[in-house]
Amino acid sequence: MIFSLVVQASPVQSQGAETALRFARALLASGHSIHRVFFYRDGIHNGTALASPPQDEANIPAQWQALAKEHQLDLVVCIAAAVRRGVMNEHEAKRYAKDNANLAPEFELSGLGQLVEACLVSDRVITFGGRS
Amino acid sequence: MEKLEIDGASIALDDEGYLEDLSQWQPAVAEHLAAQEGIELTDAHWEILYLLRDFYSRFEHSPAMRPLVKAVKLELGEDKGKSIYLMKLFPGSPAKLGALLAGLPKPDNCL
Amino acid sequence: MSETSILILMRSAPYGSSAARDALDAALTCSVFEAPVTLLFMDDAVYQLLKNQSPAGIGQKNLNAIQQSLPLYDIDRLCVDQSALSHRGLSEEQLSLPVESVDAAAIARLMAEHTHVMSF
Amino acid sequence: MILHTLNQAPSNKACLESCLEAMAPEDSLLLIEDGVYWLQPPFRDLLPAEGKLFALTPDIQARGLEIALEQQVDDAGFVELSVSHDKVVSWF
Repeated sequence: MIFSLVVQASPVQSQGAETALRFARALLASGHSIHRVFFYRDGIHNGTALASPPQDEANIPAQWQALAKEHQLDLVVCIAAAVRRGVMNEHEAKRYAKDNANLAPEFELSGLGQLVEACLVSDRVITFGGRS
Repeated sequence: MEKLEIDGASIALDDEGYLEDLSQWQPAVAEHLAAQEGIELTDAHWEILYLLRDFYSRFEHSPAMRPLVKAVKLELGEDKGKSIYLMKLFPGSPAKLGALLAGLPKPDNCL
Repeated sequence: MSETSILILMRSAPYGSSAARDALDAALTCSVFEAPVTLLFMDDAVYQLLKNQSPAGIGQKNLNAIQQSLPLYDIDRLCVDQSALSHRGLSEEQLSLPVESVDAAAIARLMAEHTHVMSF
Repeated sequence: MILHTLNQAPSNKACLESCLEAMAPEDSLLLIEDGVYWLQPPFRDLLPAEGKLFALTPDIQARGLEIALEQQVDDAGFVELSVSHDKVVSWF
């Protein structure tokens, strides 16, 4: 079955991103495919390359990166939500004349259209939210 | 960053050509920007540009193509409310190019 | 089901969080992709539809303005949880757009009818 | 037939109430994250009957809850539920 996940929860302040990550692993382990993981709202913070929790705590953004590498996942971060919050790749950093980019290379910035497209092609679309 | 000089005023554009400060828009700005795109603005262009500005003032965002076509159809009739008509006036992406010339933000919900 | 339809489920009041704006942006994008979309307002989301909003003083865009453009995006079906309205002492006349009032059974039907339900 | 997931603790009663309002008789409820606290005795009567009620084991264990619920599921069980139901609706 084809799944897409929508992550609205930020990686540290709520549990939702970790739940989504575990669900994604379980999906892949049961032989299902993940068409896309779409990060929206504060969920875009999962895409940062700079998350640095203490070494004995989970690093959720790094775990997404590892999972994406292992399974060639399409991790899409909503560009409008990300740029508003100061998460951007080299291209956007240049466009907005910022000194640095901070989106991890395993993630791609794209529009909300990618969320709708994911709905059109997936058998299940599952949202992982944090409050407000 | 690119700048337009019009009547002594310096108008900053972002790297896609949209105005940095939307309040600086005036018809001469549209003419300059259109000339850069190789377009000479006619009455047919202007009625769309003013419709876009009216859309923005009512709905607080720049329309995507689909609502633009529908708004044109409602305001200016069936003949003009077609994407082919708008494509002739504003080649490429009428929603994006129209917003640029009308001094509006780049539409959010484009493909 | 031949056509993929999307139900956008909203439960948050406007302005205090970005939920309302973010949900509307998703809805408008559905329309751009020509996916039929229905909006369902539950809980505090019914406050999103109140008339006479004027958020300039808090530096936000007017949600009423974006809502008025929904017909141009062919988003014509706005469903409001009847019990959420009545709990808050509101009536349909206080809302900015015509809505379809729905009860529990109708909400369950909406969820069953659409291909996907996206929560905000 | 829909799988509803709910991640809010009992202090957010409106979230559960709206979820229950939207549930059809054939639907199921999966409690995740702070939603598992609803399984504590004072709240239990508000929930759907066993058979339609599931909870995520890692979240129950994490919170030190002792809960007698037959249908506890692990992550793979969550996946199975999302496959066996037509769609998933998230309440948060």
